[in-house]
Amino acid sequence: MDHISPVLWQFLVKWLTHFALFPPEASKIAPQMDALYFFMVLVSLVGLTLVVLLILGFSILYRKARHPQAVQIEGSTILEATWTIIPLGLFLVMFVWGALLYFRIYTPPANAMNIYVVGKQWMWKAEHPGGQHEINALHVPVGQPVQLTLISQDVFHSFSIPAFRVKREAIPGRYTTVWFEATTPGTYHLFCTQYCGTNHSQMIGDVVVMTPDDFKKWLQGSTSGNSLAQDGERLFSSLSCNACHNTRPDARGPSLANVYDARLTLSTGQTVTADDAYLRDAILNPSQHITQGYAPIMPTYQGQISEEGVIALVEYIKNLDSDYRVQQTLNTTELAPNVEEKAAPAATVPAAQKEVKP
Amino acid sequence: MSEQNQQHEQEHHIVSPTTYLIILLALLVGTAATVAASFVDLGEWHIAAGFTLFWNPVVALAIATTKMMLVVLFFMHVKYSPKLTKLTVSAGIFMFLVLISMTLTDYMSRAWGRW
Amino acid sequence: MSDSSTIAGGALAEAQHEHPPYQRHHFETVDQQFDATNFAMWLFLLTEVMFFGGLFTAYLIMRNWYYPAFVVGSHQLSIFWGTANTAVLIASSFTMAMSVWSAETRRKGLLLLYLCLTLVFGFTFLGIKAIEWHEKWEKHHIPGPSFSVQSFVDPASDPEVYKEYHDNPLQADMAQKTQEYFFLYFAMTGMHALHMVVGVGILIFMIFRAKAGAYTSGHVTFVENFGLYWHFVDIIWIYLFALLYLISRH
Amino acid sequence: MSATTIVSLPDQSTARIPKMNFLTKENGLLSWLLTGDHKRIATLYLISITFFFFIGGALAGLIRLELLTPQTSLMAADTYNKVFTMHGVIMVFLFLVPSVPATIGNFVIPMMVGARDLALPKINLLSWYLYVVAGIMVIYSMAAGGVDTGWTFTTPLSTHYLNTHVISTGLAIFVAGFSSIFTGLNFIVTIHKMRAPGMTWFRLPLFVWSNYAASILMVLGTPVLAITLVLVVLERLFHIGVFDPAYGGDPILFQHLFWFYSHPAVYIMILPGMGVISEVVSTFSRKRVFGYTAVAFSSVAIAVFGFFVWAHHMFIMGISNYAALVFSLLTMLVAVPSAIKIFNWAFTLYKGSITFETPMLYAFGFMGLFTIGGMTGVFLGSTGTDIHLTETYFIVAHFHFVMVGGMLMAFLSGIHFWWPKWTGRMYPEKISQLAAIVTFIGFNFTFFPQFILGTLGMPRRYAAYPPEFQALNVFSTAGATILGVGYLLPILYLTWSLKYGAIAGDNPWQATGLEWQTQSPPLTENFPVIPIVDHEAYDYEWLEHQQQKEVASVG
Repeated sequence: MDHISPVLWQFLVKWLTHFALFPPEASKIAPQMDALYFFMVLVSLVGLTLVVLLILGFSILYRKARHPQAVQIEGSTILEATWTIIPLGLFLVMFVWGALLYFRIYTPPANAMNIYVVGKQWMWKAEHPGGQHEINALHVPVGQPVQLTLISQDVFHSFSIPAFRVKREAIPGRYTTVWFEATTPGTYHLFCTQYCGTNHSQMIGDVVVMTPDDFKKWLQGSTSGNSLAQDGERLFSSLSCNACHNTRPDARGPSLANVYDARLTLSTGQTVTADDAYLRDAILNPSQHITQGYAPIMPTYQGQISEEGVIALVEYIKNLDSDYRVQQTLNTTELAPNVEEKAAPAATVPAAQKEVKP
Repeated sequence: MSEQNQQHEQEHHIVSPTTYLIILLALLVGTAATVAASFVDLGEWHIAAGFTLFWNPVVALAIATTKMMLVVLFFMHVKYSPKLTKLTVSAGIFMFLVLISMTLTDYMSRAWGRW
Repeated sequence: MSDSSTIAGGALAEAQHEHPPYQRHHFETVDQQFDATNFAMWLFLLTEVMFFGGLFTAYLIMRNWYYPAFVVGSHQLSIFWGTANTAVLIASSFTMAMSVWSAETRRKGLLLLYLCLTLVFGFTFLGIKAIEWHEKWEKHHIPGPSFSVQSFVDPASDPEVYKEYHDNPLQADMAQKTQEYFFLYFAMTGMHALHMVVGVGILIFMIFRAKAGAYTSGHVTFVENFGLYWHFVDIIWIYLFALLYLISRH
Repeated sequence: MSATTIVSLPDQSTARIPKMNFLTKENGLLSWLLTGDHKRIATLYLISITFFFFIGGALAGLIRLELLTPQTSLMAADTYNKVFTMHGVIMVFLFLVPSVPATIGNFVIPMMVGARDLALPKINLLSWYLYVVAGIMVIYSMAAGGVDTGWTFTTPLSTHYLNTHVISTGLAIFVAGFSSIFTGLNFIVTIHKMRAPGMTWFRLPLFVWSNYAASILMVLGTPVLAITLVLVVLERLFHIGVFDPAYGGDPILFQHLFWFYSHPAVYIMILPGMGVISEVVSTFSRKRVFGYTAVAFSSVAIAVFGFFVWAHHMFIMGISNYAALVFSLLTMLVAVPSAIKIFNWAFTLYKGSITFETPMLYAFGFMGLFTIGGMTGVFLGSTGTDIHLTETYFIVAHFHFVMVGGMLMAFLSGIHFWWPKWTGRMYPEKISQLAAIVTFIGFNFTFFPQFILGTLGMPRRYAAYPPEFQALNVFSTAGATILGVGYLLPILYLTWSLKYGAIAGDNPWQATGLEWQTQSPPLTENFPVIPIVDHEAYDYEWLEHQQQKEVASVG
């Protein structure tokens, strides 16, 4: 092919090898999303064909040379009703179908494995509960629902995995969630799709989907030593949270054991569920989250803990199913690096201590 | 010229100073009432768990709206104005409420949690 | 008003040559001119409603989020000055309405008197507002780097307000949120005062024109339309007073 | 003229442009800068808008060039960000929003309703001056170093994290907003109060209806944008405010307030364009618009529903799921009136007597491209598919199909349609038909690949992208070149026609609107005598009758 310019040739080769018209389907939701997508494409094509046929047909039939005198027609209520009701019906089908998908994508199942993702200018930082940190990458196993809890440290970002057909904005100041279940091992694109400043286009990475075995190996190989909860525990004691949040009778703060997902009554009389977002808010804006029966004395930690720190604390509190751990750390300022993984089994703790203050 | 003007004045309703004076007094009374009401705890109404309606702001806004209506109807002559003006005023109030209420629906329903 | 029929009646060839000096060339009749400008003024007020609508939306959301901060912030405002200003503005609305009446009944002396009274009330309002703002300045309650939360974390340090309301001290994080209150306070009252300043400027212009007899020869459109603007500014204040000053005074 | 056109030009050897017309009434720069004449203001607008369109277009060219390669080869990422921000700001606020209303609308609406001018000529002039001030401020921001927030000014990025010229750009848009408020206000008053005797609401041309609907959106929506930008500017200046979570504010609140205007704004942009299409399709098929009332009310319906759908820009941004549901449903409702319009236009052709002059070709382009643009809007309005497609090139392609494929086609259609009225001279027909076809082809080449790119997941606003997206981007850039030629051609031959075009006469298209029943270019006061209207819009029998009468009276 000497007569073709080498640049053009290279380009053609590259094009043919890379050319794609449709993204891979690598998650459980992807085929469902694509079904709706193709339904919409079909409807659009039919609609477009109809419009084009009408325009072309009428243009040929009623062009001036063939049809010199126009016939004045007022309109037709029946026809107009037809093209009001049929599109409306189709649009409503798309609305219901789309809404069902939306529910599915933004409602994580109970057994989902949680990974925290912090977005910041201009990188993604993923934190696995086991303490594995990744930057601009996300390793997930096949066949396991994964929930992402997203937050941004600065501006809006948006976590997008086209191959999974999921996307969620990471917002400053609030957790958002999305979930997926990967189906095919491989490496897929991870994009930030919300414009976030100069290096917006560099905020990309890879999502690596692995078989469960490989994933287990990867988890072991990339652990930093401490689990996220352990990091949180260390932070908990270094910030002296346990000075108040302990189980002493004269404790000035409520006990935090089993507080996660519990219904709390606040001093304002409201009842709330202590989810991730609530825990985060209670650390940063405590005065709006005073549990009933306690004095509003907790200082704010706004500006003192990074988002990663808050995540570690939240993860710690989430896993705090007894007061044992808090008691253990009462008088320590620093933990030995290799304490056992999780808090001690609940059975070793007296029942009275397990009581959660509402 | 003068003919046209006379015609014009006949169409154009002139509100009497007495009406204005009455409205002025009503507005001043309204102001006194709203200040007085703000110093009294009017209590609250628990509609449902987590939803409490405090009467004080409700009363304050009700008085303010009454005052607004008096100004609009009499000082601004809407009571004597053509339908188009009335429509314009209602459109303004309506869009104002759409902006506030539809934005607030998002904020309120966020507290309902995830499904 | 039935615009089209009025025009049909008024589309007279002779009217084009024999019309009052204040009738613009592209209108067929004076009525049409009055209706059109009056309607235009109302539409402009419509945009003003939406303009303030954005501020009110922000206010409502922030107030719901940071209610304690809004309460103590509001306690910093003087109910005396606020009430006085409301009364002043209502009075100015009354004198403005009377100005329109004077113009309609072609009483030049009264028109001048009422316009001047309106102007005086307008200046009084702005003066009182300046006193209030100055007080905020002195107490470092202007949001920004020099903002001080002293009065909110330690209410007793502000005896004047404390002896009236006995506010509990706010925690540091909520005390910071009083900045949101004061930001909205300054944004809303500032935007309102800006409208007042514009209004006062037009009033001064109108007084000179009225002196020359421009509004007492049957051409009341300008006075009437300015009246609408002035009353609208009054209405905004009625709401600002209820929302900014009267939060939980008991 | 052959049987396949409807153009009826006067005898060129004797025809003259009327000596007295709005262009020649007064001379000198001041007579233009201080004019109250809606036709002169429209001309001023046309010139300034074309200027900004070409700046915006040049920036679009730079964007496409940069995207030719996957790396940042032409410019650095921050330059690229500034370029696409400026492209957006200029195209949205300085071109699309005022395009049809402030130029064509300004020119023909008073004539269509049978008035001598807009109700408030001075306000109209003020509106143009505000536009110019806004334009200068935008150019200043660009020259002083640019701004890289994107045209959406997302907080807290715009308030806290950038040190570019956000304030001057924000204030420019504030000023441009008031320019558009005053235009809209003027239209509403004119349409209500200035109609000629006998011109009832249902005798108004559909162009007037659609501009009326757009004006309502301008008057009610724009002030919210104005106050939002004021708050952004205050927040930037004083580091305190209601939008930045670091200060206790809520960035979603900004999104609510911003889109409260900016969603209706897309209807502000497209509705007047739809009005143009109604006029053009009717004229060149010599037939009244099929279902006049349905088309008229669908404009109003779009305006009304348009206000209730803004949160569909925020489906993945963390608004409550319930709100997402409601706003998605309302979005589906607003799509219906657009579908009605498309079919009504198509059926206007039925049993017509169709000719294919340039405005008609552009109108056909509009109908095809707007159908695609509208349908892909439903993809994004449905919450589920929105998750995958939003913030990718799919959304870029969608709104370019609506805005460029729709609005710009309509704008060019309207400019060609009213050019004889405006200047008194015809544009050259053959080359302009060529331009219309080149534009259509170039447009599809440019933006259709972007749908595929979006489906593949390529995010918008990326200066660099993964290499597998290159092929489609090369297609797109190649298409943009063709499109550029398509836009350059009209400016050349239209300028040429100012001097050398054939004399058009009063009514070269044999159209029914009142504006065609007066001389071209019109007198400053539009009509020697205000017409008394006794026929409905698009009444071609009335027109024929009228002409026969004229012939009879001359005979």
